[in-house]
Amino acid sequence: MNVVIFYTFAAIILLFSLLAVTSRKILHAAVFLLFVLISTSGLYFLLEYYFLAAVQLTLYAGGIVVLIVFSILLTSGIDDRFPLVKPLKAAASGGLAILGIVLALAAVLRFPFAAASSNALVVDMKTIGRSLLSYDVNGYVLPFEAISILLLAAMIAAIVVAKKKGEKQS
Amino acid sequence: MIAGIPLTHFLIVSTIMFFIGIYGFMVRKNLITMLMSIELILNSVNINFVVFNKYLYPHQLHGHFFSIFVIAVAAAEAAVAIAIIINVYRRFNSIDVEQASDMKY
Amino acid sequence: MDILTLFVVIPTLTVFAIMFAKNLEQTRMISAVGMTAQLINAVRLIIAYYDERNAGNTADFLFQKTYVWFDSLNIEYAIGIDGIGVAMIALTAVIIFTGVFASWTMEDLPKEFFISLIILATGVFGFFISLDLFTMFLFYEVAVIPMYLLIGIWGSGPKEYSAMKLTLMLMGGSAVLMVGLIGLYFYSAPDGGELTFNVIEIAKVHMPIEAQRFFFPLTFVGFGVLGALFPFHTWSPDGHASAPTAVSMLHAGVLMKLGSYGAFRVAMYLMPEAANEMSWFFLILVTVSVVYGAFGAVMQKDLKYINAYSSVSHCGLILFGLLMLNKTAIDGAIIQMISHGIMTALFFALIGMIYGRTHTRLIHEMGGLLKVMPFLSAAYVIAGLASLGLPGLSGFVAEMTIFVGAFQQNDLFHRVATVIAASSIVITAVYILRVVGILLQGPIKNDKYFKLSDATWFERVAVITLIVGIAGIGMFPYFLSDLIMDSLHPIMDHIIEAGKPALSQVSL
Amino acid sequence: MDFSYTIWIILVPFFMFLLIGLTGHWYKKAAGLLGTAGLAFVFLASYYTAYKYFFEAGKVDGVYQQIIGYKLLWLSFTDKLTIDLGVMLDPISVMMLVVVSTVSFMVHIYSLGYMKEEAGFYRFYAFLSLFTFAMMGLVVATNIFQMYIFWELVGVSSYLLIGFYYDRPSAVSASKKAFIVTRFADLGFLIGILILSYYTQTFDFQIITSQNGPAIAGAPAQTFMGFSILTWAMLLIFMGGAGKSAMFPLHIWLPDAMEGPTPVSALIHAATMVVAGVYLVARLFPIYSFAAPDALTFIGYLGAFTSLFAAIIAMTQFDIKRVLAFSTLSQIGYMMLALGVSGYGEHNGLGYTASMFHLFTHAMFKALLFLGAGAVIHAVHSNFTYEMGGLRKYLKITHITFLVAVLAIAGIPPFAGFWSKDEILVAAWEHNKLLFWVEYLVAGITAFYMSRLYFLIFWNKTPHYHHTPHEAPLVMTGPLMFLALMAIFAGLIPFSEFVSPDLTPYHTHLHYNIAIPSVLIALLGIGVAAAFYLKETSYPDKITAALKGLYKATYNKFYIDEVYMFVTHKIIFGLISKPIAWFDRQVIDGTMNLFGIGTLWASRKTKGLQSGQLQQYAFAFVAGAVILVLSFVYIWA
Repeated sequence: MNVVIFYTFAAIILLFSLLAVTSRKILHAAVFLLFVLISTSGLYFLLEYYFLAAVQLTLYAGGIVVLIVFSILLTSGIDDRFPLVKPLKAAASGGLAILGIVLALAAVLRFPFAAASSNALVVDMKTIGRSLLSYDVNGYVLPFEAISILLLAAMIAAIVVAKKKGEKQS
Repeated sequence: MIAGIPLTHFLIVSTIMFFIGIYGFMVRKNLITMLMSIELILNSVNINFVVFNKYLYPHQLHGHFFSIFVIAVAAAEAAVAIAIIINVYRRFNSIDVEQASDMKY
Repeated sequence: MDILTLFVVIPTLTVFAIMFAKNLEQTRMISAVGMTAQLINAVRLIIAYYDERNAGNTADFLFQKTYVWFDSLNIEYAIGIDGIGVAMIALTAVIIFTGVFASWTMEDLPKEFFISLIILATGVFGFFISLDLFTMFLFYEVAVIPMYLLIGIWGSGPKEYSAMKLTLMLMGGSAVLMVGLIGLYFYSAPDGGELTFNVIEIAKVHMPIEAQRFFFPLTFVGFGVLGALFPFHTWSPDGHASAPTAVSMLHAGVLMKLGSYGAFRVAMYLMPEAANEMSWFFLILVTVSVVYGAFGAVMQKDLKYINAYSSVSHCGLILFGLLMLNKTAIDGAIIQMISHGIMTALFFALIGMIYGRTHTRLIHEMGGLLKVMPFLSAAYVIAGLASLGLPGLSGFVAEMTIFVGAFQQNDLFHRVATVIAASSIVITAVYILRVVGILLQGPIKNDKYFKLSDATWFERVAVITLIVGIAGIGMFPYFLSDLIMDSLHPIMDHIIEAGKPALSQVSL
Repeated sequence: MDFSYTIWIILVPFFMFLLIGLTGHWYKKAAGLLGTAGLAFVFLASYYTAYKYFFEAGKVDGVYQQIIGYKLLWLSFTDKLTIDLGVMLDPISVMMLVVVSTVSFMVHIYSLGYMKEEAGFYRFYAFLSLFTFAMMGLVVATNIFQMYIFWELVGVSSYLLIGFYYDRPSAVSASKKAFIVTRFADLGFLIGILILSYYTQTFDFQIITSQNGPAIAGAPAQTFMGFSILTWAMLLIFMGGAGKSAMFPLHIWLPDAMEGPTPVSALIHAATMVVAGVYLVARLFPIYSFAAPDALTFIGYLGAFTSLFAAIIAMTQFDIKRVLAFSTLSQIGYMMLALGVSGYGEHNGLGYTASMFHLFTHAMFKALLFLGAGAVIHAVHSNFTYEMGGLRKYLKITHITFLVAVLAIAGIPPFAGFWSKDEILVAAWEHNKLLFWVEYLVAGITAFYMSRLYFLIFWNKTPHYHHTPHEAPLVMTGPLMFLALMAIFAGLIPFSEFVSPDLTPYHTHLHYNIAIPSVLIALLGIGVAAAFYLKETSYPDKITAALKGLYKATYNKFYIDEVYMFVTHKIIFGLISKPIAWFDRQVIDGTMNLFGIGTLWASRKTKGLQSGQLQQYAFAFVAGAVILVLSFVYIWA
């Protein structure tokens, strides 16, 4: 069952990510991106990282995509279609991407991954909360705080950048 | 760990997704779609983190947490990026990346 | 404080004092006082030097001091001086002194002008007292860089172009030179001791001939660019033509000598085998530049261009003398450095003064100046006569010493080169007399010239100081020649020893 | 006998030069008196020295000694090659002291009258003192380099004096020409000195001219292009002499030099400086005679050619000073010829003696001619004979003295020129018949053109003068009379008793078989001139018409000047200097600029990479990453 679900999600991810970068309508692209993100969270569910999956759903699929959709609405016409990509450019970029894929996969597939250790950790909310706020060896309080500050800074920055600058503009 | 699915299959998915993101970044002229490509890239990286964590070091949570942080960073980045995009749009009345090429020479 | 360091300290203090000057009067007063102090110090140095020598001190360099200021690379502030250095210092002191008087009326940003000028002079003084290649190079750059500002800001004509060209070409030379100096540094301790930039230390070790073959041309050309070595001389006409008076004086008078001095003191002294081996090639270049510069000067129309080409020719003669690799010729070359330094400074000073009155430098627009400004014109004639090698003035002594020295090389190649170089004295006469004839003699061409005035007191100070220098060397050359010859012995022993196998067929 | 005071003969004029030159503009007129006073000292000191040397101290065991009166180390090139400044007294240098001081003193006095109106009066005297200083230094030189030093100094004082009227373009160009031509010759001199001094390792006259010195006994065996190295050296040194003495083809500057004030022409361009070349050859005569006989022969032929050439040109000129200038050329040719046919020792040295003798007498009568011409020019304000005539009525003293000089130069006994010219002819007869006949011819031509000049000025038709010409004041006629006396009596000095190449006196006597025909030839020349020019006749025009082409060529001095102009302007300026100036600006400088342009070009090209197109950057970045992976993971792994 899990196998079927995995391959379904994988197929959705690959298909829609491809569509997201090739769709000529921007809102469609955003929706395709949403599908990709949701499928990714599905993968996380499969891997039994429920908290992460939830975060992925709410933050990514919810927050970011909504943000993107907003900005699309602010800046683009819904019915605008992108011009076709120049064939040369598409071929070059596509070629490069395929070459990258080949190289990366060739490395990945040949790499002998060590077997996993057996004592898997149960990831419940309590563990996550403790780890995030603990400052011992496996604690993450420092990155957590750093991210907090980053978020705050980003918020202020976003406001400042996007603010209209008096009458000098326009 | 999901029984029956090897690690490499996840990696194949994330790798392809990564390069699709790169492809999108290189061919898409619209700033917002470029941003979306970046999200794809970040997402593929996240998958890797998580999968490595799950398959190779299940007794630890580094990958898991880093994914969370990456998501947070992505959110911040998206917010700032969109602020910039809106600003660019005001300035050039377009969000075509080729228009925004004043920073040269 | 020891006497040599004073040469760097006095101008530095002067520069600081000028910064606090309130107006033009104070600025030039401070500069004049500072540079007079420098001149007095130079006289003191000469006296001290002779005292020391008479007291039986036979060290190659006197007044040595060493202080390591950059430990990890063993870069020293090493100073010391021999007779050649004393002569060069005296020359520099005279020229910067007169240069200050020649720019007495500089009213455009005077503070900045004098500051740059004196910084330039500081670099030159520092160069001549240094015995450490790196410190030397540092001072060298200190001397070259203010030139850009001085020409670019206070120049005339296409000044930005000229300033840029001059600076870039000299910097190009410096870049090549730097490689040479670093080469010397890395071969300075073949037995695995501590690497050093100290000239005296480097002279003691023997650099492998293969390395010399590589680094000698770099060093020689690097300095040669500043010494107007053909074909790297073209910064000189444009640079001089655009530069303000005092800068031309200092540049042609002293800075170009920095090149030939360095070529001798660093390139030839420290890499003697290569100098012996490769001198023929550079000799061809400098012979060309001697004649070529002279011919180039014949058809010029602008006074400064004439002088710039003449400098190419005369500075070529300096290098010519150096490359002849014997005591007499090198002695002559060094006298020529001093002689040409004073002479060309006088020329540029006079050109500046004439230009200040007639507002043109094109000789065909002027004429009959001897009538309206007899003092300046007579001085110009004297400078001209010195330039064409009239006995009793400095040029003759220098040229004759070079030629006699050059003729001690007993093979056809050197002989032919000498004859060709000597023929430049005729061409020199042609262009000098051409200028005198058109510019000073003949009827007055322009009515407004009747109103022109002769030299003012400060101009007379500058001109007379320089003429006294020219005539002094010309009439009593023995002292200068002796001073230089004394210090040449150790150097020449070093160079000739290295050239023994090559020179064995020469019977002196 | 201590001759160290002789240094003051050199130094006094030098200090006069400095004094008058630096302070003369404060007292102007007194400068002349000051200079003349200085020269009076030099004059007296020179005569005193001559007396002492020739009659008291100079001779030891019947041989004149070379006495070093004063010596100072001036500059040392190597251990052996040193320049001394000093005074060497030997017969020829003492004789030259007399010549120079006499003529210079006379010119100083004369100029007090002749130049008194000039604005640059004090400058003139300063330069005269400079010249006297230089010339004195030249003749008493102890070594060849000292000679070269003063050689250059006389050159420059000549330059300054020719260009005395510096607002006259012709004077300016004449002075330039004089300096540059002699400078060119001096280049040869210098190289000659370098060669000679290299092989002998000395500059000193006493050493190089001594019989067992390095130049003669130890002459180097090297040859170069068929001649011995010393021959080359001596030829090159002679080139310097030829330039200064205006030998063909370096003579072109001398006629033009007449642009200078007339007293200057008398002093420098007739009596003293132009014979420096002769003096130089005489000074080095032992080397020429023993080590470089080929060079000496060449000098003889060149002298003969120049004397003939110049004499022919002199026949056709109308500017008095130019006639005199060409006659000077011709007479110097005589002296050179005499040296060329001279041997060494006893009577063989007659040519040498004769040359010095002629130098001496020529200085006197040629100075007289010039000063007389100056008096004439002073009176009629013109240089051209066709604006003169009949002046014997107005200028009595000048007339007489001029006549004396003409007879002297024409070689009529008992005037000075006769005796010296006779000795030259004897020497030529004994050594080279061809040159002898040439000189016979030249003697006739000389008599002709000098009398032509004389008749044209003092006889012939009398043109209309704007104001009556009047005789010059005593300061000018006094020197004329003194020099006339010299021109009459100088010939009676038994020169061979004093001057000979080996410093040993010997006796000469008049050779009637040579003297009588030469006098007859001279009289013939005078007679023809008298027939043509005593009265205004049409013969000259007829002959001119008959020999049209030849006359024109002669009148234009055989176009030598034009050849020089062509060489200097067209070839040196046009084909060398201009192309070099162009080459420098365009090619050399262009190459340097090319580096600049190349850098700019490269930067302009590469800045396209920095396009501002984000996606290009991204592409480059990814491509770079892929290439790096490819290289390091797969290829070089």
